[in-house]
Amino acid sequence: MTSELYPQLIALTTGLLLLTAVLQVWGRSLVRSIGLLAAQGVALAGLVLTVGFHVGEPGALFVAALVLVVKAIVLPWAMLRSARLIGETRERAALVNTAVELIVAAALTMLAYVVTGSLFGIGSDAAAHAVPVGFALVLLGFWQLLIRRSAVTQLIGFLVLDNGIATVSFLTSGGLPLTVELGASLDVLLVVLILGVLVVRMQAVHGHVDISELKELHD
Amino acid sequence: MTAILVVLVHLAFALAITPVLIGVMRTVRARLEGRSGGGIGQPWRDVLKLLAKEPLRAPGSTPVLSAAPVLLMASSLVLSALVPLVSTLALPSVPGDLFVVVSVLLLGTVALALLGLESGTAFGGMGSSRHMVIAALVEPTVLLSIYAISGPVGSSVLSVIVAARSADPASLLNPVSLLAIVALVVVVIAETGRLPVDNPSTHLELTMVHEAMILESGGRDLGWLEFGSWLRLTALLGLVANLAVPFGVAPDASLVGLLVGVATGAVKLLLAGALLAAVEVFLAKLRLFRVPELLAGSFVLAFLSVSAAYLVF
Amino acid sequence: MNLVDAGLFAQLCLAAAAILLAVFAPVGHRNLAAGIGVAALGVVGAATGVTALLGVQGAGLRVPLALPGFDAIDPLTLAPDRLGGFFLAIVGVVVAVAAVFGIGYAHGPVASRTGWTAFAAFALGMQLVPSAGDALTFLLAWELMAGGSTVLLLADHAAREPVRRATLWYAVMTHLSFLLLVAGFGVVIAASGGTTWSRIAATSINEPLASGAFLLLIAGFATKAGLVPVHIWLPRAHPEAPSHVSAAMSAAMVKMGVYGVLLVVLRLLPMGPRWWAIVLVVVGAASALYGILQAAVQSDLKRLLAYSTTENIGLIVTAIGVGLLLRDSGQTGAGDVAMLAALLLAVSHAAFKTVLFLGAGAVLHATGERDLDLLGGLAARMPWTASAFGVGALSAAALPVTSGFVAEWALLQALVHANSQVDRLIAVVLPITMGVVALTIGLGLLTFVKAFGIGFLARPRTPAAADAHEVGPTMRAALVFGAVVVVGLGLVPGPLAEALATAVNAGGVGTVGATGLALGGFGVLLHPLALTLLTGAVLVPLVAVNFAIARRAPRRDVDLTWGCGGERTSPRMEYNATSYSEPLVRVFRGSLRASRSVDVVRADGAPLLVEEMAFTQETVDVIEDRLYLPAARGVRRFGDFARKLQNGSIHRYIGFSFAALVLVLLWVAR
Amino acid sequence: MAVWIWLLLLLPLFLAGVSYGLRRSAWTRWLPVIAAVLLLVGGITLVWLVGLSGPVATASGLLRVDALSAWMLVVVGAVAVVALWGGMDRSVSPVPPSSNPVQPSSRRRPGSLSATDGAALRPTTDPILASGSFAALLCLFLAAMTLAVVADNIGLMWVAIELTTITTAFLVASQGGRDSLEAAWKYVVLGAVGVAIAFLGITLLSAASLTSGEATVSWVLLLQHADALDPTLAKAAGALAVLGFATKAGLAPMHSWLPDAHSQAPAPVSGLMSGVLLSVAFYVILRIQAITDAAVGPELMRGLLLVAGLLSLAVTAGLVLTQRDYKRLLAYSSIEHMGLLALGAAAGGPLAIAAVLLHMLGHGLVKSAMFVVAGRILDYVGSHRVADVRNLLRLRPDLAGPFLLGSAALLGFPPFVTFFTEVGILVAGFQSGLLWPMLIACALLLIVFAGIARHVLSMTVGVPAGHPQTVPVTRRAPDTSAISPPQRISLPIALALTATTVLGFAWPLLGPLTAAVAALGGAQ
Repeated sequence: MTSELYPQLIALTTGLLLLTAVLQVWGRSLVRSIGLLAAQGVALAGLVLTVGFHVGEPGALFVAALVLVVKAIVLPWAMLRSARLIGETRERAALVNTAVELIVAAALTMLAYVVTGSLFGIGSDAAAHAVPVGFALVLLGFWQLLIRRSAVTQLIGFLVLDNGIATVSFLTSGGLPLTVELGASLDVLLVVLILGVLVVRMQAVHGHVDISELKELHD
Repeated sequence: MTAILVVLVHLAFALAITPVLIGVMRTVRARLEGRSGGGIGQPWRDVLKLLAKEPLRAPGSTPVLSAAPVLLMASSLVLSALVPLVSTLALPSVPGDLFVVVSVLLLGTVALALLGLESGTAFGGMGSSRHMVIAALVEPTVLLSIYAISGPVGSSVLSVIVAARSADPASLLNPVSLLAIVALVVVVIAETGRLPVDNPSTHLELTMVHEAMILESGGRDLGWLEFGSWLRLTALLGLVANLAVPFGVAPDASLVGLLVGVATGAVKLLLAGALLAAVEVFLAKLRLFRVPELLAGSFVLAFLSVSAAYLVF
Repeated sequence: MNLVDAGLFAQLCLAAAAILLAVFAPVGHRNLAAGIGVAALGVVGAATGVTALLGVQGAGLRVPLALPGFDAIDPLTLAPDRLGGFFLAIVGVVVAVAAVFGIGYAHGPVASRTGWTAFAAFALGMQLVPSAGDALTFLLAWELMAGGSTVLLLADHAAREPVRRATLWYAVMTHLSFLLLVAGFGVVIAASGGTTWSRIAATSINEPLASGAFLLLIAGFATKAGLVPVHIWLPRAHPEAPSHVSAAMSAAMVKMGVYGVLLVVLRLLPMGPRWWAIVLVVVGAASALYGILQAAVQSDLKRLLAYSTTENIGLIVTAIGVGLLLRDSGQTGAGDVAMLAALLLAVSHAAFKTVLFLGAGAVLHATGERDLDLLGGLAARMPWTASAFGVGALSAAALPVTSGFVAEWALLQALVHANSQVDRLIAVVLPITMGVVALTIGLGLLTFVKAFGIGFLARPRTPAAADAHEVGPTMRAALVFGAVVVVGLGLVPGPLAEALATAVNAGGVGTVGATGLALGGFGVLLHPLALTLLTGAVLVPLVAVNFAIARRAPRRDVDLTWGCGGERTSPRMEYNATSYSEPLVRVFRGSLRASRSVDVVRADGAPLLVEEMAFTQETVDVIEDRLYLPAARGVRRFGDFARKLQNGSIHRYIGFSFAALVLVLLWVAR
Repeated sequence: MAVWIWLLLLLPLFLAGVSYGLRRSAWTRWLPVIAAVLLLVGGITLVWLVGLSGPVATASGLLRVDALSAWMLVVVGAVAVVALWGGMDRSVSPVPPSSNPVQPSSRRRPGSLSATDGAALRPTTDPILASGSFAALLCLFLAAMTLAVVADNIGLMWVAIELTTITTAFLVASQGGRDSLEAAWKYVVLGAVGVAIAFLGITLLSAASLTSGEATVSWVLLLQHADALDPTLAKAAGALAVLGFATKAGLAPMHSWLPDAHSQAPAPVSGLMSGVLLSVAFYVILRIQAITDAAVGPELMRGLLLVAGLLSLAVTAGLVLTQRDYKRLLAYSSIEHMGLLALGAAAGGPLAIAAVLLHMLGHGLVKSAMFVVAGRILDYVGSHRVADVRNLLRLRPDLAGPFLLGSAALLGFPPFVTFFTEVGILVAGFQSGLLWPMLIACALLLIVFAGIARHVLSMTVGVPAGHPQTVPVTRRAPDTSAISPPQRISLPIALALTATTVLGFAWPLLGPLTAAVAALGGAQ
């Protein structure tokens, strides 16, 4: 792995990750944000490959393949299937208008840079430079959870959050020990599975999947 | 042994002088109002007549009806035994301390109030209620004024206070004792039901306090009640007179001293009674709800006399 | 394992025995069995208390706990000192008398299994509070007492609506006192590093902490003792509790508050600054005056007695405050007498308040009524109860030859003989205190003349009062024993005062003539026996004369009292409690907000003719009205506002988490 | 010795498999109780073993049971026994609608609290959850909690906590009604988000351990090299991890899912979740606090836990006053007790930690018993609303008795163990210098006491409606016509309540407790 190619690849993958997250915040249509989610999966797999080769980790290839399969293929497919099943294609009127969404997204990214700046200091190698993107992804995922009204888009927000955490873990510790990484992705898979089942039942019982309507349980 | 003699002298003196005092007060009042009055001996004759008559009892009345008059009479007698009317030699075991004297006085008041309630008529209850309210409001003034006088003396026993004051006459005229004496005079008026707090000779339902309580009693009960109330007046008036003018009070139980004490005591008492009666002629009875202002005023006097003792002197 | 430790261990066993008896005794004999069990607990408690008061110090009974203690020893230690012994004795006697009364009186829910178990736990809690040797045991006994009394208070919840609300107020105020104590002890333990009294007393705590701890602890004990700003549970809870329970609560439980104040002031934080004493005097005097004012205008007998408890506790705390003030300004003679007066007031209040509450219980048992306006003429029908209640009333009004008289006498001697020329503050404070105490005694006189006169004399105002009957033997025994104790304490103050003086290390107190009390410092003495002899000497000839006259003119029975010549008026025309205190309400308009309502029913067709007219007067507890009701409304508004917080929208919940995440990130990255 | 750990992990899995396999037969509902009893017995033996010969490690260091873990096993086992055995007779198999004299006011007032409408009134068998699969999920839930407690690797703990979220999601949704679905959705989303933050924290922790040699998340290793960790990273990691696990522990401001989930779940599930799942999450927070205290000193954790504790008390104080649903009331009381645990952890010191551990056991037992009783009251009255439950003490003394005793335990009355632990925590707080926070805590505790007492009293005591207002007490014999036949207090609830009264005085517990506190301090 030549020395100057590594930082460029890191920059490319993390830049792609950040771009897809911002586009998701911007976009309204459900199908498009699922596509962006798949792109994010691919970028994450690329990141794992570059970091793995840079460190010379033998299992990097296997982990990259696992990430690619789970995050780029299985999850988006499951999301698309359940979206089509309940006929949910168009995101509902958002709680906040688009301009505010984007301004806040920018602010959150700035916050991520400030925080990681003080945490990691001005890291020498390229990986340390890219960590703020991970944090930004986490915050943007959270922000999507906050502003989206449909259950499926909330799922997407949760997955973006999870991708952010995976980015941070890959960048900081050169790949987690395999068992914990396996456990984490398994859990994410199960959570999405359950939410998928719940979305289908919600459609059956409530007749809609608009989360902001779910207000009966209050004090 | 001599102390018991002194107590007997006090009792005899009080029993003898009381009807005369009331007679003098009534005659002075009558003369000032242009009437001839019933003469000095009239109260004595009234009491003897009443004691001979038979009292009545309604069904369902408790022994309080017959016990209260005797209790009032007993408390007044004990009161006059403890107060240094003639001599300042006190009983060693019952020194006539400030609070004991006030409590014995209050025992008589309570007996009277319960008698008022026992009669079961509206007047008895009204009189008893008013009497207790006045007694409650008077209490602070009594204790505070005697506290002011006992300050310099250092002991709260009345006979010791009178002895100390007679020993150093200079202390009589300073503002502390003057304020306290005035407060005490108001207390005596309120406690024994004289004008302006209560009119002893009225039977007008809305104004009477003392009379309302003894409305239902008759015969010897009424006799004891009247005599008891008069005795209280003698004791309290004698106490104030001796505190104001402590001369002539026998320091010990010698025969000569006692004789002088009795004489001066009688003169002082009758003069004070006449003065009180004379002043009463010019006073009208206060409405019941103005009486607390009078008592509050006397309380402030007593309070000033206490703090004046520190701030000024 | 000396006498005191044996006594403490015996109390624990007896409590367990009482609970077992309560649970397993057959229904018919449960009252008797459990009553005797609790009475035995009380008697043993009193015995232990007296031995501790006389100076026997035990090694301390230890009870191990699951939580690691502070300094090596197990957290739970029971080791009463002299002061603790005195209060243990009071509680023991009161519990015993109340239990004996309860045997005949308890019926319905309070005589159930839970009722008697709660009474046993309540008694044990009260007896462990003064014997606790460290903070954790004290708090445990404190809450056991609170829990037991709350359950007992709930006894009649199905019969009367106000019981539930009263219990809620009582539980909340008791918990307020508990939390204040935990905070206060927490501060003190933090400063001294140990939980036992001896360890805390040994370390001198620096100023800001000591004052903070003092205020917290005094606030906590004031809440339990029912001092003015925090007294409102007392007039609500005591009337609703069964009478033998309210007797125990009023006579013994509020004394735990007084014991706490003394514990803080004399043992834990001894050399406090002067303003501590001023705080005690002000709170005490305010409670005394406010309590007796409210008592004077009550027409419900048990509420009247409850407010009079606030008054008496106010007097006790005033005495403690004056004692501290005088000791602080160097006049130890007067200061010691004031402290002694506080203890005398405590024991005398315990005696006469028990008799009064049990008397009220007997009246309630016989007539089913508590309201004085509906009673009357009970003296003829219930002679035993009337005479016991009369003796209690005499003592409450501080009239001669009763325990109340001796206690008030001691307090006034301390006030009179304090040299007010020392400095400006004392010159102003002492006379005012004297005035307030005297006014309180005067109003107390009026209150108890009203209570006895309206309740027991004249003619019965309702049929319920008319067919009242005397109460059972055990209840009469308890009443008479109480009255005898009241008169006994009044007649023999000397030895009692001498024993008490050692508890508050007061000098210059002696006995004169085997029974009288002599205050050496001032050369003043009170010899009640001699006073009785003197009165007897005067009374005997008087009665003889009266008897002689009576033989010649015997009393004649008529069926009509004179009553200004009208025919026999109906009993409802008599003065009742409301009208008796009506002049007082007019005089103290400021602090006795009286709301009067006169509703007139006019004859239909002739508006000028009045068919029926009703006058009702309701005096409102100003503090409760101005302070507590707005506070309750404020708390409810806070509840409603908080409920809007949890409005069900998931976005709001995620917003909370998001905000927390951002804040933590900023905080960590600063 | 290590065999015990594997036994405790694998047996519940085996039982889960069996009950799922035979999910149609009704007797499978006894299997979770067996799993719970086994867990309790295993816990006690492990406490005894660890007491004898120190911590037991296995699976190449991934699993390690020291005194603290053993104590937590006992807590999980005990609470599970009470919750499952107590909730046994009604929760799973549908109960024939019993006749209840008190008519539930279940008419739907618009905008009012959703008195569950007709459909969800009776726990109908939900198609996806036959009794067998319900039992299987319970066994999996127990296994997940055991894994969380025995794990030494923090990542593994995280996975176990995530598994508990997954297993309970279906249990919460098992009622099948609209409300339980909404509760389940909120529970899973908020839970997953919270735990994701925790995972971020764990990754930073492993990054921080880079400077001390190789990157590890094993608790023992982290504790040994604590001083070699990179301080800023360790601080950030600790804060994020505790923030994440605070969601699962129900600490404010991440508590909002708790009232919905615990009030909608069936009785044994909410008993388990409220009683012990919150404590297990708090156990993980204690573990992380041990590391950050060693690495960067106690100020960080003290500040965080103090804020979380006081906020929890404040939220409970606010929401308990005018609460209208008694199951939500119990849920908020859990938040309050978790707030107390946070204050105890913030105070630190041997007494505080021992009080926190004992409080977990005491509170767990009482809370699970209370939820079981609340489930029975829901059965009897048919509505969640406090207003619909009137003078329970007269009508159903067998329900009202434990309900009152349980509330007394929750409010901290002696002789229950919660009294000792609450006083222990407050006093330890004062001793560690947290003066003002503890005063605020006392004030909030008072408001919470007032709120809970008000509702509990309004439900159990009071004059029956349509009864003469004030009746002279002497004249009337209590009419027992309305009281239904006196039923027995069920055994598990009675056991739980007697256990909490005895715990305070159980001096044999002193040994394991002090060992657990020492274990937290890193002693072997």
